[in-house]
Amino acid sequence: MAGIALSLHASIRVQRNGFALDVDLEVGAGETVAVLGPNGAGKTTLLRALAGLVPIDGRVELDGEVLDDSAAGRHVLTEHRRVGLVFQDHALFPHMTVLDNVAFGLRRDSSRIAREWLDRAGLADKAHAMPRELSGGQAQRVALLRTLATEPRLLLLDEPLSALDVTIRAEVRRELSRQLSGFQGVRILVTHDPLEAMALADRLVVLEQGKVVQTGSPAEVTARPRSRFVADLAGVNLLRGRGRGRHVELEGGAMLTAAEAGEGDVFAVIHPRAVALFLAKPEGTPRNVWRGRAEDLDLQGERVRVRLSGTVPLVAEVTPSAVRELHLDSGAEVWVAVKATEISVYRA
Amino acid sequence: MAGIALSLHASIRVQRNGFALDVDLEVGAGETVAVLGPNGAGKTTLLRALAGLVPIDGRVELDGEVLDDSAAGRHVLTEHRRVGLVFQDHALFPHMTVLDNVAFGLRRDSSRIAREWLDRAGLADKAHAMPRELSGGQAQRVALLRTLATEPRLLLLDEPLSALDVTIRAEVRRELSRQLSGFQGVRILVTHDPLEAMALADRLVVLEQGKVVQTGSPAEVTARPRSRFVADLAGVNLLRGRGRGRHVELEGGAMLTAAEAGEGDVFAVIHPRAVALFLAKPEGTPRNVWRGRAEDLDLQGERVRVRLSGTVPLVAEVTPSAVRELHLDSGAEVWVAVKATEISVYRA
Amino acid sequence: GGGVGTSGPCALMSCGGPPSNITVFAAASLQPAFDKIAVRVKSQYYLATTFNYAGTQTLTTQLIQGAQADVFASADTVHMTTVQNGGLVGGDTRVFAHNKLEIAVERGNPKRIRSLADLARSGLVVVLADPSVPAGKYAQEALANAHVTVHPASLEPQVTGVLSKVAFGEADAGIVYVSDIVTSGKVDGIAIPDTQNVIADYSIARLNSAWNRAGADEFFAYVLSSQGQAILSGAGFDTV
Amino acid sequence: MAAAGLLLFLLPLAGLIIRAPWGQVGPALVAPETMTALGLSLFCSVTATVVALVLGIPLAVVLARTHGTLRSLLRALTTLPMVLPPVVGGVALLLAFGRRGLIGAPLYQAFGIQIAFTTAAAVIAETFVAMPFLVIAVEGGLRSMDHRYEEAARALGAGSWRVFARVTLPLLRPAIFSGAVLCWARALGEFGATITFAGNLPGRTQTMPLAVYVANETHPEGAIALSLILLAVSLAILIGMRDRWLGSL
Amino acid sequence: MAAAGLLLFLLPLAGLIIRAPWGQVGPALVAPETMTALGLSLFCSVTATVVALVLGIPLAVVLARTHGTLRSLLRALTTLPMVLPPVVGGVALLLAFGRRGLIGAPLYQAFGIQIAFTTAAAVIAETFVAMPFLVIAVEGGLRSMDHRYEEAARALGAGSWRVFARVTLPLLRPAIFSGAVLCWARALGEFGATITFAGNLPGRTQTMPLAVYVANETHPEGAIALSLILLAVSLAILIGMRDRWLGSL
Ligand SMILES: Nc1ncnc2c1ncn2[C@@H]1O[C@H](COP(=O)(O)OP(=O)(O)OP(=O)(O)O)[C@@H](O)[C@H]1O
Ligand SMILES: Nc1ncnc2c1ncn2[C@@H]1O[C@H](COP(=O)(O)OP(=O)(O)OP(=O)(O)O)[C@@H](O)[C@H]1O
Ligand SMILES: [Mg+2]
Ligand SMILES: [Mg+2]
Repeated sequence: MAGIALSLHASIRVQRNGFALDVDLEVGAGETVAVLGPNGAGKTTLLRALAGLVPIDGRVELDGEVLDDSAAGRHVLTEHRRVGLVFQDHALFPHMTVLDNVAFGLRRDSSRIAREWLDRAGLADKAHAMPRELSGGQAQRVALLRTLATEPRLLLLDEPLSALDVTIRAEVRRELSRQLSGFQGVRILVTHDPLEAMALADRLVVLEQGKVVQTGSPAEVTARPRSRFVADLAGVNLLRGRGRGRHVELEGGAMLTAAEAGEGDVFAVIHPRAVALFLAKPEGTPRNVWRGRAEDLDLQGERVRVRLSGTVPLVAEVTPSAVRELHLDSGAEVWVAVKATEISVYRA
Repeated sequence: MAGIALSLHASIRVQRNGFALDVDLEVGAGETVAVLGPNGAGKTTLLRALAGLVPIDGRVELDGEVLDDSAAGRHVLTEHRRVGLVFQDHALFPHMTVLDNVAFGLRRDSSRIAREWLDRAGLADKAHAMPRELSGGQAQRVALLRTLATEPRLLLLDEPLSALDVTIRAEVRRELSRQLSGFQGVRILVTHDPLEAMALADRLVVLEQGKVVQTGSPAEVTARPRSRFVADLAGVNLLRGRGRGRHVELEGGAMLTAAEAGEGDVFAVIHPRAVALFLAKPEGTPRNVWRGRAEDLDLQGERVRVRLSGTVPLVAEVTPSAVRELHLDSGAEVWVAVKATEISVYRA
Repeated sequence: GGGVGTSGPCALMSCGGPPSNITVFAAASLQPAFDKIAVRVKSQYYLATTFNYAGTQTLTTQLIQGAQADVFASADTVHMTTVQNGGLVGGDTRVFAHNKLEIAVERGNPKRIRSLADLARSGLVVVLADPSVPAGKYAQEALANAHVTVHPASLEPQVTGVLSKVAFGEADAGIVYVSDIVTSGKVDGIAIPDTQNVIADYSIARLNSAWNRAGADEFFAYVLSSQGQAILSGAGFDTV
Repeated sequence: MAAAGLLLFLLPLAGLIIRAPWGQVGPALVAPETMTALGLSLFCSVTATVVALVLGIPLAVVLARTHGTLRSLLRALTTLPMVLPPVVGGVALLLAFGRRGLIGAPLYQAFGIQIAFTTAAAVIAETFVAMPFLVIAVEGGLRSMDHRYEEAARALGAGSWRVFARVTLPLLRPAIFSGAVLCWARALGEFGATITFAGNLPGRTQTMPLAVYVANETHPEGAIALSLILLAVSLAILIGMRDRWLGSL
Repeated sequence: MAAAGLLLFLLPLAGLIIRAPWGQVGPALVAPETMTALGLSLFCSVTATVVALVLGIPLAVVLARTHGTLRSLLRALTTLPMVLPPVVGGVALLLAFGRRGLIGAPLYQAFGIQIAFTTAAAVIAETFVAMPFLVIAVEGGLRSMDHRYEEAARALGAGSWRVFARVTLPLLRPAIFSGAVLCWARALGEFGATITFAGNLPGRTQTMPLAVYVANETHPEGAIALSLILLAVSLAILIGMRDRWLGSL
């Protein structure tokens, strides 16, 4: 497999009552793309279309071979595409043992190879179990193995790690990233886990309501979110407004002072850590000060995320000791301050 | 519902070929317990047993009512338990619309109430869709609504948020935590997401191979992990050895110096942030210095986790700038140092 | 005969050598008598007989659709004529037995039925054969001769149906052939006077398609011989 | 293969149609007896199907829920009426429901009710012969069903009856539909048990197959004409059954 | 309800057994003709079932894959042999495969092959009548199947044939099993089409139902005795079919 450069050029349109998918996607050889997006954005539909399971309008070309071309009436059947699709709900064959499931896609020596994969995954003792005797996470891993074992040239993973426990998840993620770097196929991964996307993907594609709203490296995307969804993904506050010199006029009417704002429609991003909370109105450098109300508090590891309502709804991240000092509680009234230099503004 | 204190006393044994579940569980009125554990630990089996879907040996008592008592031959049918079970794989009725699914468990005014729940969840436009027309995450949310709407006195959630997108997940988690605090039932939640467990649960129960290995508040459990799984969950390094005065003799043979170690079998916990990496052997205060090899690097947000092999296998957490300075890469040889005061030791 | 599943012209009999086997298509009601005749024919002429017993109409259909057989024995003359008109008969057709009608009643005659006129009594469950089959047609004629109108509960397309209805006590009376009552042995017969009665003619013929003409003629002759007639008489038929 | 299978059905039907005495179809069609028999056939077969649904679905559920030898035994007993030669099926019915039968006798003595020779008898005979088809088909459907949905329904507080009516039954729809089609078709074609148990009286128990049989005795062409009418009506009904009735999932 | 359903089957069978002429069963059992007819019955019904499986499953697949009017039409055509009065079924077979029939005539003229009145004819008659049961049952199973598994198989590179053999067919096992049982039982009890198309020749085409018919002409008790033997054998076979054959999922 090594040495052959594969790349994917896809231009896919799917029309369903009430939902339309319209995606152009280019993935280079050996590149892993993570597709992110809200529930119902069309991620699964996109993968199914690439696998040839959903009829499309448009064109799909994998390493020079045209898999789909609605204009030319060309459609390569799923089974001839050498794609590997791991379903969101595993879809293990209920009438076969785990071993037979993994061996299914293999041509030669299938049983020995399948056993090796199971051994490596630590699932050897489940080789002769039936899928209904597996736990949810075990089933998901078997489904992953079953597809990886076929060494597809286009790997499509639909939330492959969502049911795995933390230990296994880290292991599988490592294993997967080793696997992925091992061959030159094209990998597309759907996930809801930002860490997973960052860890595994070279590039993120954000899908919303069937359209690509943002794409780029993980760092690029999270640095400049262009939608609420991406902001949530990156864990930052995203505000939208009109730039006027060094100020941003927010949609709610409030005014934001930033280091530089430019003119016209802009986004403003504020990291929750940059949001400071006070009991009394702070005097000093912060240029942006409002009143706010702590709506709820969420302990996350060693940080507490405080959701604030008020003039500018924001999330602040503070330490547990700050929470104690400020007597913060749901419903507490606070002063909110953000330094102008902590606000990054860019064109919408 | 308010005002009635409900509590659960369960002592459950399930025997299956090759797997045995043996759990004693007490959950107080209004308490939320998160059940955590590796894949195949028996979490789903435990919930199904509590719901009465799996025959058990033992006793289950909810708010003074005996639901199961194998000694007395008592078994209350699932449908009379007023439990709410959200399945790991949603199990929406495929022949009913979303609305009918949500209305199914409601007695009076079912259609109106169901519509209200859907409205509140922002799924009103899917009310007349069939389950097969939903995306994975939408289906999971509908399954959650369907159960919450019945206001069960024992709520059993099996990975209810795993397929949700980040935005919705935060929302549903908030909504759920509001719901949960709203009524006095007993809540048991299975999850693989440490954040979810911390955010929603008052107490964690860690299950491994069918047995409870640790239980306590989130802070207690993560502060003193008693298994590899919990250590992974808390994101810390867990080592096991024999205490000798201020030293811990690790299983591999290496020696650890801690502030205090005690005698006998002990666990030692080291936070990844406390693991320092050097190119040359460091001179100075750190009492614990070994050679190590960086196996792989994982960018997580603004920190890089480095998995180290060597005398003592550890995970270190360093800043991206440190990675650059040390020229860290997979395979790089480094010196590893941990201050004695950063190692917490407790009896195994 | 040929092995199971073989087909072709030799399927119905052995080929080569002097044929010692014939196939007889016979009305099902002839079975008790013909089975006995077959035994005799076998011992006297070393001629094996294969019967295809079915309703006369079924046999007629089969013959017209090209079935091969040596002898055809019909429960009436009408179907024989049909077969003859189809050019399928390869010799004489002969009436070889008569059958009279009788009233079949339950054992011991609990309803005290003595004549056709009694069949018109109300509350009596009477079963007749359907006018489309000879027994039914003859029963209608007999009832007309006796100037009796009955309202049958059922018009059975097979005479055996009439018999079993009476035998199981489901019907109180029915009109069937004497031969049926004799072979059944489970019902009693009430004779119908000759003035009202109707006679059925059974006819027999060798067929064109016969592969064993000699054998067919032997069987034909045996049925009409005094031994054959005695057997038929024992089965309740009137001899010719 | 599929084509060969279809041919096996189509050739004989084609034979019927090509060689059909079309001249006779017209007169047969307008004959009042034909309409009577056809109406009776439809009535009896539909009634039998309804009875089979009402009695057979619960029976199938019981079958699917029992296990081991008992289940094999019950299933085998249910299948027997299909194996019984039709005439003997009728005799068996007489022995049970006839005037001298196991429950027919007390019924007759107590109330003077005679079942045989009535339209009810025809319905019973058809049900007896055709119901096994429904039961076996539905049991097959139950066996391959995913029982998680029933568990989910119970967890939502639905009692056995509600689970059955709202979840099991709808999920079983395709199997029930196939079973009902099989059962109806078998009932419509039923001949042997009906004639033995119910007799053959035009307007009361003479269904189409009986009329065909009787007609066949005198003029076979008329019988074929009648059959063609029966076929046409069945065809129309079967085609008329919309796919949405199937509720294919 | 289930009990009422079961009673409908059990009462007539009980009637048969209670009133059975047990004295006649012994002699009937040892009579060589009985064994011949029984063997022939089993041979023909099993062969017919095998033929039906081979031809019927592909047909069911085609049915399940077509849509709209064509599907309704095909399904209706497939169902017709069930509706056809048995006698006319036999006539239709004669018209198709008889020596004067649509393909029987060319066959006879070209190769001298005659189908009618052979054991093959009995098998054809039984297949013609019984195969629809298999087809409809299997089609029902296909319709309620979860097609994700087939998609998963295709995504793993399995071509249509492999998907069918390794995934569709095994998942369909319960439906195929029900269908085969229905088909076999129907074939075993087949009477009308067989006697018309294949004749009633002992050792060649006289299956048990035909032997019962002939016996019934002269001594009905003997017919019942024969039926009991047939029932006992069927019961033994049906019970002997292990649940593991069902592959209940
Ligand atoms: N078979 C179908 N018929 C009609 N609409 C459908 C069908 N399947 C999905 N949809 C709709 O298409 C849209 C996209 O669905 P898709 O499953 O691709 O979402 P997704 O991005 O995978 O979401 P999730 O993260 O929840 O899995 C959704 O609005 C969904 O309701
Ligand atoms: N029907 C069954 N028959 C036999 N064994 C089973 C069955 N269902 C589950 N098991 C086994 O029981 C054990 C516990 O399974 P369970 O589903 O409770 O795990 P779990 O903790 O929910 O795991 P996960 O996090 O992967 O969902 C596993 O080893 C599984 O293989
Ligand atoms: Mg999806
Ligand atoms: Mg689980």
